Amino acid sequence: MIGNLPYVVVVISIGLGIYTLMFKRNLIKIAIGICLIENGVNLFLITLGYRKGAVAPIYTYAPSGQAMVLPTPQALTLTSIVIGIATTALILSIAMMIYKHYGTLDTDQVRRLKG
Amino acid sequence: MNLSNHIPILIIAIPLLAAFLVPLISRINKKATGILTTLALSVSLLLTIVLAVKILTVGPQVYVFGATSPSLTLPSGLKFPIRIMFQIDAMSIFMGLITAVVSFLGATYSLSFTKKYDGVDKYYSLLLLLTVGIFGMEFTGDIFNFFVFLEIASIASVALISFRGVDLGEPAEAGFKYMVVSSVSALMVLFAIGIFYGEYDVLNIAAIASVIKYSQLDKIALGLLMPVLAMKAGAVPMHMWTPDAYSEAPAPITMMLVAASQASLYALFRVVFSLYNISLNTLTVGWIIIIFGLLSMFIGVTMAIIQKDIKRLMAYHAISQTGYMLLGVGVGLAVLANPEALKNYGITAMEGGIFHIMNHAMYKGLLFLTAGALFFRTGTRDLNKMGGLAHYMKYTTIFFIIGAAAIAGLPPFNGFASKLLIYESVYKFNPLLSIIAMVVSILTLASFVKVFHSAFLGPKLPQFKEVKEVPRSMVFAMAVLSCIIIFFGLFPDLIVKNLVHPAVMSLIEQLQYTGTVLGGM
Amino acid sequence: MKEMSRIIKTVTNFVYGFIIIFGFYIIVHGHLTPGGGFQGGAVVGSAFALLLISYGSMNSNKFLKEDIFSLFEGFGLILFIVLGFSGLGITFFYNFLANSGGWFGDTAVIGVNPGDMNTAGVIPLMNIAVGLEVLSAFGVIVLTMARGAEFTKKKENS
Amino acid sequence: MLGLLETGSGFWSAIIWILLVLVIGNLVIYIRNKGEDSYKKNTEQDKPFISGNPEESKESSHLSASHIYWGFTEALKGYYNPLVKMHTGNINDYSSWIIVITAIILIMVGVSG
Amino acid sequence: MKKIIFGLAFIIFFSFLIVSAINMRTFGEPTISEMDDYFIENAQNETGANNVVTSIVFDYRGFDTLGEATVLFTAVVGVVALFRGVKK
Repeated sequence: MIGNLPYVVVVISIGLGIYTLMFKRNLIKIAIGICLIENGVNLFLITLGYRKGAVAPIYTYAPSGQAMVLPTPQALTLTSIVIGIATTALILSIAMMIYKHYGTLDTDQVRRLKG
Repeated sequence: MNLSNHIPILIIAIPLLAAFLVPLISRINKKATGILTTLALSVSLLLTIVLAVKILTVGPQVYVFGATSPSLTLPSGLKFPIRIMFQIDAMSIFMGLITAVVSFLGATYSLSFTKKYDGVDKYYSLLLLLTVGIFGMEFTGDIFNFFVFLEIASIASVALISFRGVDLGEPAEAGFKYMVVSSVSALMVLFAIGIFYGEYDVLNIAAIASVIKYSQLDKIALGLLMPVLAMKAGAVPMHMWTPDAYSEAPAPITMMLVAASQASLYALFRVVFSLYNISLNTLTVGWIIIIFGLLSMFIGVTMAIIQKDIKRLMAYHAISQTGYMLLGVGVGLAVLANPEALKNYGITAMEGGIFHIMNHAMYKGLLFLTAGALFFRTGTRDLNKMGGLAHYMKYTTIFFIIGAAAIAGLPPFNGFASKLLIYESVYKFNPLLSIIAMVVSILTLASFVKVFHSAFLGPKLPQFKEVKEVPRSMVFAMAVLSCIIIFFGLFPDLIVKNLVHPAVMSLIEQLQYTGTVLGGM
Repeated sequence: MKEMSRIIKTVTNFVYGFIIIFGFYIIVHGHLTPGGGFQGGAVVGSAFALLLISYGSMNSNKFLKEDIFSLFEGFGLILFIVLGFSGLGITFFYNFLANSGGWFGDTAVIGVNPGDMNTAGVIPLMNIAVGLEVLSAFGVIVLTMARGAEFTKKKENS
Repeated sequence: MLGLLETGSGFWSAIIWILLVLVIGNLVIYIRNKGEDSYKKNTEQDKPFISGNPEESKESSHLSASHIYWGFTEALKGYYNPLVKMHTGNINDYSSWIIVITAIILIMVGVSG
Repeated sequence: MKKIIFGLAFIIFFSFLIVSAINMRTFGEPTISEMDDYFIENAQNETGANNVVTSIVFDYRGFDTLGEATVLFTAVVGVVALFRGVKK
């Protein structure tokens, strides 16, 4: 349990993001919640790849004879970070458009499509 | 260099290259973008057909990026794949055929449909990217690569849904809602991928399937993967994004969004059948999928009856038809554990469900295209404002009748064949489910009678004096879909025997899926 | 958004060149040191964002041209996918230059070493392509969203 | 034979169905053509009888969509009201429903097995 | 009423996430790591890059990187398409 504290931190970040999505009534806050979940998942991937007392998996000027952390999660995290940037940019622009047309960011007013 | 080995990647890379080229081409000539899009998609359609013939005769194809052999053997003796690969079996190519046909017809339809829009080059670029995303979701054999293509498809479809968001508020709202739910689902998928990676240290689906042991973490991963993929497929009660997105997107895009949802459905089946297969408690998961199907069928069709917006109504029907697929495949999964029941009616139920995917893509696409044709000429989607359009739009009326008869399951159209398979096999499993499915089919017919009456029948209304038939390319797209529907309706056995049955078999037999990569271990 | 105070503009004039040079260093040394195309591109994009917020979207349109950015983005992506295609003799995305002796084709020293620019096959080229794409993509996103902010604000007042 | 779809407990063939429809249709048409001898053309028998009211104009006689199946929805009011109330176009509810279903499935799969 | 159901569901979901975090492999000691060990050993002589992460990003999983660049391109096209018609 105590050894897995980093995973618990990751899960708490994801849970905060989910809570924001469920109960916060502002479009920008919803975008922030999505970013929270994203960062939690990225942190989860990085945490999976850690190896105690190991160095970054780069041979340039590396201390010789040291173990290296797992490289794959870092590659996956790089990919998912860029995807997160793309998602955030698009969602914020759409929120700006909604603000232009509706004049508000409250989710209770942004519901012309229902039923 | 022998190009015939590279068909799987060319199917995806040619539309991708075209998508990158379109913004540069549009600096020179705005008109050429649509032609380039249609050409690229027709090339990928031809390549998909060639690949389908190859797969159905030779067997599943594996295409590895950056190496020649799919898996390498470690000194420790165990062999596993380290590179990304495409793994295309009968089920993948079945979905790929649907995607190729739908995207090609969508591009053809758009040639005339996007006359009113500005920024057409971005529209075509996004359409190509959406096609690439759907193809990748269906072809890939690497679970993280699946996540990447899922995001490509989601972002492209969001940008296309909110394409008219400059002038109107509703498309932006629909796009926002779809963006939120799809990014949540994609992040849940990524969390599940992290769980798999942390447990088995491989990212290839077949490799995970060969070592999976259904521990507590695997259960949680399944519990995260199933609902979000069902949500992307539009299963009740997570369907609320579907009417918004489908009704606000341009009509050809709506047709492609149906294909995108079906790609998520394919991913759900792939996870349940190829990744877990017999290791999971098939009765529980099967009943979960069956309950999804029942709720989707019934609530979808009953909500559709009270709609006033024609595309919203059709979107609710899309939900209700997705329920049929979930029902058929869920019955197949529920009896996966005992072989004689599977051989008795399970395989038939799955054939019905899988066959219904293709039929649904065809007739729902046709119906959305007819709705787009009505919107193109009359400028409204409100059924209360329409009426008497059959006097002006003869071809559209005929195509709408064909599509409505097919979705309502009237013989001799293709909807009846797949629904008949589902009815008879599900009746052996549990008669109540089959009866509910028939009631839903009757309600579907009722609501389409309503649409037909209020949009096409009735006297000539004065405000539609100058309405005339839609341009030629739109008629062409709708005509091709109608011919496909009639052909499937007349000769369903050809499709079931040659396309659907191998697809079902490739879903059921997990060892064949893993064996193609890992060499029968 | 309107331009900010003279202090910020002076510091920006002093700093942004260094930021851009650092970003390009990260891009071209992607296969030797931490970093790569995406990270370097993000750094250069941050320089563009700094210029934008310090000079305001109206003035910065003089020296940050959006269509040029989109042109470079297309070129970077096409270079990237053409590099993928050119490995098609074996498979898509085959690293056909690695250990071939030609361009970037030197065989790397195994183990810990200071590193050599002339290794890793197509990886440096892909780094450059992706860096070009990412920096221009960031430029386009920042400029477009600044323009859209002006747009929405104006509409809200009227 | 071509077009013969085995459904496990029977078969379905669209071509045979079409032939049957043709045969029965011809039979019906034949019976109809034998006619009813008490019917005379061009008398008041083939005029619509609207209970004495004057016939209204065509445009006003078009039935718009929201009136169709009014009785159906009225009879099922108890079913429809909560269902329509469930579809609040609120994005918080959208994501909340996903979490609800995820929780249910996690209980069903993660605990029971 | 609805709030209570949603809160309950959130609590259940979160508790399952906690369970998964506790059952995860121990932090710092990855038990199974054949694939990553293979990368660390052979990346240098197969791709010639000192940076193992870059060799994975651009060689072993290069297709993911293409997809990722495509995602960024998609977002850019989407943003530009959303703000088209907006003059300078």
